[in-house]
Amino acid sequence: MLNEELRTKITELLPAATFEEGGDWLTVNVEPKDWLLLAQPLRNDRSLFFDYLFCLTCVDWKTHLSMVYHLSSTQYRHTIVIKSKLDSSQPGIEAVSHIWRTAEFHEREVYEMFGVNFLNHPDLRLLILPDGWEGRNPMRKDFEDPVNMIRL
Amino acid sequence: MWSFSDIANELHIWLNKTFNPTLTLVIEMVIAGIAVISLFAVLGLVLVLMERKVSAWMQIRLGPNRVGPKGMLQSLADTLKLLVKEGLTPNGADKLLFNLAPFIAMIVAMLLMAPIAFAKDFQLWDLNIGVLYVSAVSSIMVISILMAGWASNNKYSLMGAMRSGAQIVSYELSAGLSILTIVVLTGSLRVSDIIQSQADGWWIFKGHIPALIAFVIFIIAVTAETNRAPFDLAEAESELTAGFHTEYSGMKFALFFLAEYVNVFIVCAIGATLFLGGWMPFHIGNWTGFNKVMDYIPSSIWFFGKTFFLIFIIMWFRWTFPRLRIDQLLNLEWKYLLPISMINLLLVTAMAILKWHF
Amino acid sequence: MFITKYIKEVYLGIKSLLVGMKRTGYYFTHHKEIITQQYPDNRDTLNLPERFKGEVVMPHDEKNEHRCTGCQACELACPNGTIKVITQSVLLADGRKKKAIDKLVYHLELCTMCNLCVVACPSDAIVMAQTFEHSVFDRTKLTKILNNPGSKIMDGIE
Amino acid sequence: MFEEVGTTTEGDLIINVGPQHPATHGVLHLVITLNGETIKKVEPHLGFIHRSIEKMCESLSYRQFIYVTSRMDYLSAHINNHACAMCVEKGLQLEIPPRAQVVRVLMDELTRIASHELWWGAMAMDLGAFTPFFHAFRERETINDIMEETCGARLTMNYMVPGGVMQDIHPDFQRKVKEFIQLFKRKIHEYDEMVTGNVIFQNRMKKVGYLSAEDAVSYGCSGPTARGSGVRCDIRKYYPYEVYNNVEFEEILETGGDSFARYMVRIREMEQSVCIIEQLIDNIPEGDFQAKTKAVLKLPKGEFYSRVETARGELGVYIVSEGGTTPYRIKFRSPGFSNLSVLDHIARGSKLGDLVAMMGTLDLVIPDIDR
Repeated sequence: MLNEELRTKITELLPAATFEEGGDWLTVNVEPKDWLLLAQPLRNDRSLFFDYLFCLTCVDWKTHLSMVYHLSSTQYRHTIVIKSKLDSSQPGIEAVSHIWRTAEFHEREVYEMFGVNFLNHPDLRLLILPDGWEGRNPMRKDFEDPVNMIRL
Repeated sequence: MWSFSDIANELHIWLNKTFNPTLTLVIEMVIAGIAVISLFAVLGLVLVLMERKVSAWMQIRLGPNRVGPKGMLQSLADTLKLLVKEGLTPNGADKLLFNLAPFIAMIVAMLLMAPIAFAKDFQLWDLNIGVLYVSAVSSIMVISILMAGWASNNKYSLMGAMRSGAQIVSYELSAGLSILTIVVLTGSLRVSDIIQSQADGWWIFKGHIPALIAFVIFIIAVTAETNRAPFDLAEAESELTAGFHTEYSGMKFALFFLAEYVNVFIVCAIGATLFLGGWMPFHIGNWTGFNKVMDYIPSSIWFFGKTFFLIFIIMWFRWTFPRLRIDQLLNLEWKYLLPISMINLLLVTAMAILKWHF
Repeated sequence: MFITKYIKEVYLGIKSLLVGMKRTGYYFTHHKEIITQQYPDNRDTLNLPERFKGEVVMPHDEKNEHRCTGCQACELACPNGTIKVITQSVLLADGRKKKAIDKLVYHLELCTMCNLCVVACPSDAIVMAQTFEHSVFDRTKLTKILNNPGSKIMDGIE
Repeated sequence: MFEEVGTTTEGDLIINVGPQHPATHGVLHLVITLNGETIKKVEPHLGFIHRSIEKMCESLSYRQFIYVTSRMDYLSAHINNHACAMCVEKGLQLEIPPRAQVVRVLMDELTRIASHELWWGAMAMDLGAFTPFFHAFRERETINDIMEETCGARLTMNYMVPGGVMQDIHPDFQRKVKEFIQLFKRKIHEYDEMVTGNVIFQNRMKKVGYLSAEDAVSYGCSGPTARGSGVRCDIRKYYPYEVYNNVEFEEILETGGDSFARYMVRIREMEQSVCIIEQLIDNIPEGDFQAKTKAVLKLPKGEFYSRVETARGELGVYIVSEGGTTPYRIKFRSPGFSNLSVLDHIARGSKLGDLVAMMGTLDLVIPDIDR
């Protein structure tokens, strides 16, 4: 499907969604509370069929966090980027690991690196950081580790 | 002609002349014990070097070539290293069993030496149930592995030991059945009788195809019994790190290591005795001229040549094949080897009764 | 039929094993195929390609002159802070002052041989050498000063 | 995580495979719940080699950060560098010269063969056959020599730079690559003799670790892991970059979904890579090997994403730029991370020995997973 068609389709599904121009792929901004509402039809709608979540990450913008989902369809080969702004102090968003199983590991990674709390995640534990890790999240911009970080 | 049996006889006569009979017996036993232990040491050194060279050449490498001329002293250096290493006993281990296990492995290997005929008339103990004795004693081997695995208090060791238990118990069957084929053909369990019966040709040639099948099954089964690849599930270093001897180090590990090689030697010696005529030179029926020529080669060379040939084949297996999985291992035994060897035994029995063999 | 299938299975299985054994047996008997290189012994015949990135060096000519202007492009290009250029101003013959290097400190222990400094250098003053045996007993020996003592910049390099 | 030893309440055995274990090829830690020999659960614990490359890159310039990515998936270092260079070029809207494009593709394919060679040897070793490991290294060595001659290094080359490649190819490059292809074609059948055709090997691989196409997509699997399940996912085919749309090659698909299918995909992929190299090696266009770029690269504000097909699957590089000389945020979507997540799913119910085979066919490279 072309970007224009995707745009109309997504507006139908979620009128509150806003769009960003530029870049190869259509970028959709959604509110965190609407994300699950959009995610279900994105995966299950036969004409959209975004079955391949190939990148799930988070960006720390200092004032807020922003979740970025890159979705693609192995059938139609169209790609879409979903972004969602999260509050920096209490970040939380619905987990999508029951829709795309790959999200389970990626969400665990984002959870420990950025401190995003994924609601209804089946197994939200530390994956990379050692057990009993306390302190801030390493990938945040304000993270400082005087011992292990080397500034040149 | 100069031979092992002459030396033994002369020694016996000389001892009898010098000492009283009881002392002679004691001295002879001590000499035999020392001979067996030194044979062990030499075998360990030679077989480890052989394995390393065989594997190296198959793997397009050079292999050990630094210690001594052409790397011949490499295994001596290895032994030295193992000797000076600390023999750790893990904290939670069952100390007695843990330290006993390697010795049991060695003792079993030593006991198995008794009925083997190394050369013409050169045998420690030619008992009348020689072959039965071998298959009975060799199954004690599993006890030492189970002990080592259990006492280590390590889950990898335990799993290795359990695998090994299942494996050795099953493969005893087909090894036993293929030994039986030769016993049926010979009509005797005595090792010297079995060898004498091959004076006009080895059983592998005389026994038609059934003997060949029995030989193949025997080789497969003993490879499994000695825990050699592709049946090295008890060790399986990519799965269980080192299996039952994960926690062993230093000399205790060396004993296991040595026992493995000595066991390989023994089973190959048995195989050579049963199927390839032991020390019996290569004879063809009534070709007296040819047989005479063959007799000029000393019997010990015949024996060791055949044994080392079989050892080479087992090493060849190890460096070619991937490892089996535990259920496939048992499938192979119960679904393939056992039925085939049973039918084979039936054929051989019929053949022996009807005197179809040469 | 079951029996023929069984026999065929056994036959094909054994055949596949023998094919593998034939291959390893071939290598066992053909020692010409051995590829082992006996490294410390063959040091004299080792032939490293001229592009091999072993360490950064600064070539000097026979008059003990190098080509480094002290522009610090390499220092900026380095991702790890491997290179530190310490400059000084020298008095030229005609009385002008000019920036030149005092020391070019190179930390081999930090270097990842990424070649970015060599590419960045505008006057080709530094190149990659083909040495690779870098181990020393003392870590401070890995910090090297690339310009020779008393060396000068070549004429005509700006 | 180290308290999780002993047995569970149901009497299952919990064993730790790794962080130091011969089959994990690195510092991966798997906590395995076993019932006898049967696996009930596999739980990976990561982070033993996590260097936070993404964070490191935030303080490096667009030229400098590429070398770090060689340390992620060190077996396909060229392809990692390629992805990063491509992403920067996307931001700069830079056209790279045709010669550089062809050289990049050639290097990628050589890397892919080298990586698959190593995988083949290591996987045979996992299954207990040691000899193939050395035989695989013989051919890989030839590739490494070619790399060494042109790029100056054998493993972490840092040859791709934004705008093209760092140096022109060595004059001997074409001849040596052709020699390698001859050697490879002579030797590839030995792989079948020693491993593929072996009855023990086939029994170890077939019907083991079944992964359905739907699960493969859902778990985000890519590369040979997904193609073994019949998922069409070759980035080179569907999102072609450089000159991949000008060369003829087949996307290898196997429908088995088991370990053997994944194995066959990799073996056949090596042949396809040779096919690509053969098409390009005589047709390297003349011209520059690098586009003219400024000394200091500045990406415009925005987000850039590039996808390439590495030896293990899809590598994505996601750069968020604020317009400065360093990336604001960089994310590497590494193939190994997603491929590892499927391990628990496919390993349940199989034997412990199979786990090793499965990890072998997933072709895990731990620094790639941990980044």
